[in-house]
Amino acid sequence: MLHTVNKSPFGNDTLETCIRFAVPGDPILLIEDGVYAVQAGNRFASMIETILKKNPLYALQPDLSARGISVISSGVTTVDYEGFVELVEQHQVNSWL
Amino acid sequence: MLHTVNKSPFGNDTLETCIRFAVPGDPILLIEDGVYAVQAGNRFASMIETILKKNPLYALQPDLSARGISVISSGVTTVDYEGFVELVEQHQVNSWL
Amino acid sequence: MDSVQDIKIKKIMHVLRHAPHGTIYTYEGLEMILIMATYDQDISVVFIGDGVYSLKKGQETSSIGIKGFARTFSALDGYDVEKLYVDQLSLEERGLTKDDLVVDVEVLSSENIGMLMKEQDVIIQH
Amino acid sequence: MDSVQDIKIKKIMHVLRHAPHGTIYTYEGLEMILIMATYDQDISVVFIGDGVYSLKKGQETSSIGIKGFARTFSALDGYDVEKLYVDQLSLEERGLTKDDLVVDVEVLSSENIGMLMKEQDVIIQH
Amino acid sequence: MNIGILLKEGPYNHQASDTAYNFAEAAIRRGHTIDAIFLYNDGVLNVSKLMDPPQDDRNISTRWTAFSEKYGVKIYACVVASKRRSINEDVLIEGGVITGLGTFTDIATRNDRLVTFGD
Amino acid sequence: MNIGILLKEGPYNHQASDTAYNFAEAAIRRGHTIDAIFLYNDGVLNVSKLMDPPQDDRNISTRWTAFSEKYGVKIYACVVASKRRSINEDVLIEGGVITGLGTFTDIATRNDRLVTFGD
Repeated sequence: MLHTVNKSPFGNDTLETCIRFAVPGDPILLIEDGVYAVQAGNRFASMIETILKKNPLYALQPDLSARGISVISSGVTTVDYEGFVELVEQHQVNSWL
Repeated sequence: MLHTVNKSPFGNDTLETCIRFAVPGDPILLIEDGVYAVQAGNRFASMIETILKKNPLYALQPDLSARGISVISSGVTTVDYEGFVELVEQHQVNSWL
Repeated sequence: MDSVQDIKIKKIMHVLRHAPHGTIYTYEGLEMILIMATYDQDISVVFIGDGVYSLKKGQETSSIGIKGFARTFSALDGYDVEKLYVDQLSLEERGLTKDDLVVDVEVLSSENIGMLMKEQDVIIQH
Repeated sequence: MDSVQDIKIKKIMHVLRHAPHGTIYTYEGLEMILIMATYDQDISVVFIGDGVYSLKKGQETSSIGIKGFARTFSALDGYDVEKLYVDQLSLEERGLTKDDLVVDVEVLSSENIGMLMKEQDVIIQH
Repeated sequence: MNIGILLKEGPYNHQASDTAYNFAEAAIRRGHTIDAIFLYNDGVLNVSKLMDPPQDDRNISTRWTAFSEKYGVKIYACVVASKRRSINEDVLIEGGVITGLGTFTDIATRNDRLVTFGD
Repeated sequence: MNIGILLKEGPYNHQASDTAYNFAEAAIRRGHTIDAIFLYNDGVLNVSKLMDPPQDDRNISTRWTAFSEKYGVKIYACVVASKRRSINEDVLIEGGVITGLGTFTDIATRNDRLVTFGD
C-alpha cells in the first residue's frame, strides 16, 4: 500500500495520522505542501528519522523545487512524476487528504 | 480584539496559533468545527483551562448543537449568532482561517 | 471465464476523517457510499480522527440551516453496508465511547485498521 | 470636517499563514495587497506559520506548471508597503533565518506581533 | 454600526457561507447595517445562478439574492477571482456585482467592522 | 496498467487539479492507460468552459479538454455534486461528461488502480 500525504505537518495532523495506520514497509510519498515535512533542519527532523525506521519515505521533487526546498533529511528518496507513477505500479494507493 | 477560530484543534493548529498571538484579555470565539475544542472530556480540556486564565472563551451554541456537543468545559460561555454580533460590537475582529 | 472476471467483487474502503458540517466531505462521502452500496462490492467504512464526530448522537442542525445526516448512517445497514469500523484512539482522544454513537460499530486499534487497509483493492478518502 | 474624515488613514494588516502553491490563499492574498497598496492606507503584512515559506528563496515552480510569485514580494517595497513582519518562532521551527528569505523583513516575537494586531483597524487573514 | 463581510469559500463545500449568512441576519436583527458582502477566493462561487442543489436542501445563491433584495445589500465578487472560477455577468444572480479589489478596499476602510468567513 | 483518477478539489484554489494532471501525463508517458478522470466535491468545478484566468496563467479547463482529446479520456463530473456547484451541460467543456456515481463505481472497480487527489 502506497500512502500519499499532501499537507504540511506544521498546520495539519495528516502525516501523523498516516504513519499511525501505515503497515511497516509501506512506502509513504509526500506531495504538494506535504514535502515541507522533509525540509532539513525543521522541527520534524527527528520524527522523519523515526518514520524511516519503519517506512520508506519519498518526496516529489517538482514540489520540493517549487517550494525552494533544496536540502532534505537524509534517507528520503526524491522522485519525479514518473517516479510517482512507478510507486503506483507497485502498490495500491491510499491518498490521505 | 475578538479572535474567531473555525477549525477543530485535533486536525489543525489554528487554535494553538491564535492563542499564541492573542493579547491577555482578548476574547476568543469558537465557531463551526472550532467548537470541538471545548467538548468536555476531550484531550484539549487542560489546554482550555490554560487559555481561560488569560482569555475569555466563547463557543457558538448553534454550532455546538449541530454537532451534538451538549457538555462543554466549565468557564466557557455559549453565545448564539446575536451574541456573536454583540462581541463584534465591542471589538475589532481577527478571523483566524 | 470472462463472466467470472466480470463479477469479481472488490474490497472497497471508505475513510471518513473530517468532522461533519464544517466541510461537506463526510456528507458527500456518505452519498457516495449509499450509491456504491447498491452495487455488489465488499464495502467497509472507517471513521478516523474527527470523522468519529460524524456519528455523535444528538446532532441538531436546524439552527445553522444545514441538513443533518447522522441518522443516515443507521440506514447503511439496510444497504448491506455492515462493516463500520471506528479507530479506538480517535474515540479516546475525544472522550467518547460506542454509546455516544448513532450506530453500532466495531472499535479497532490503529494497527488492525492498518492491516484492513492493506487488504483493500480500493481506498477512498473523503 | 468631512474631508478630514474622508482621508482618515486606516491601519490594515494582512496575515499570510499558508504555504505557497498547495493552496491559492497566499497568492490571491498578495494580489489583494498589491491593489490595496495603491490606496493611501497604513498597510502591514505579517508572515506566520507556513506563511513564512512563501518568502523562501529559490522557488522554481516550472515543473509543477504553476506561476511562481515569491519575487513579487520584493515589489511591495515599490508600492510603499514596507512593514513586513515575520514571526520568529515560525522561522525557528522551520530552521530558517532572514537570509533564507527573498525580501528584507523585520523578525518579531509572537507577543510583539500580537500587540501590533491589537492596534489595527482591520485584519485580513488569507 | 456599519459592518462589512468578507467571504472566502464557496457554497456547500465549507460552512463559511452559511455562517456569514447567519451572522449577517443576526447583525441586522440587532439594528446594524450590513454595508456589503465581498466575495474572494472560492467565495465568488456563491453568486452563480446556475446553482441547483437537491430540493430538500437550502439554495445558497437564491438565499443571497433574497438577502440582497430584502436589505438592499450588494454581494460583490472580485473580478479576477471570478474569472479564474468561471463566474461572469451571464451567470450572475440578482444582487450580485462583479467588481475590482478597489471596492473591497472601500468596504474594509469605510466600515466600523470587517468580519471574515472562510476556511 | 489501467488507472482511474478521482479529483476532489476545484481548479486554482488547490494544487490537486495540477497534480492530477501532471500525474496523468506521466502515467501515459510510462505506457499506462488513464481510464477516466472522475470529479467529485468541488472537483466538478474543473469542467466549466466559462473559466477565464489571467493570460499568463494556465487555463485548467482547456487543459483538460486538450488532455481528453489527445488521449481519448473522458472527464466525468458527478451530477449531484455538479448541480450543487452550478455546473450543467450548458457550461460543460468538450471532453466533460456529467454522470452519476454508478460511473464512478465502475471506474473504481474495473481498473488496476484508483489514485485520489484533493485537499
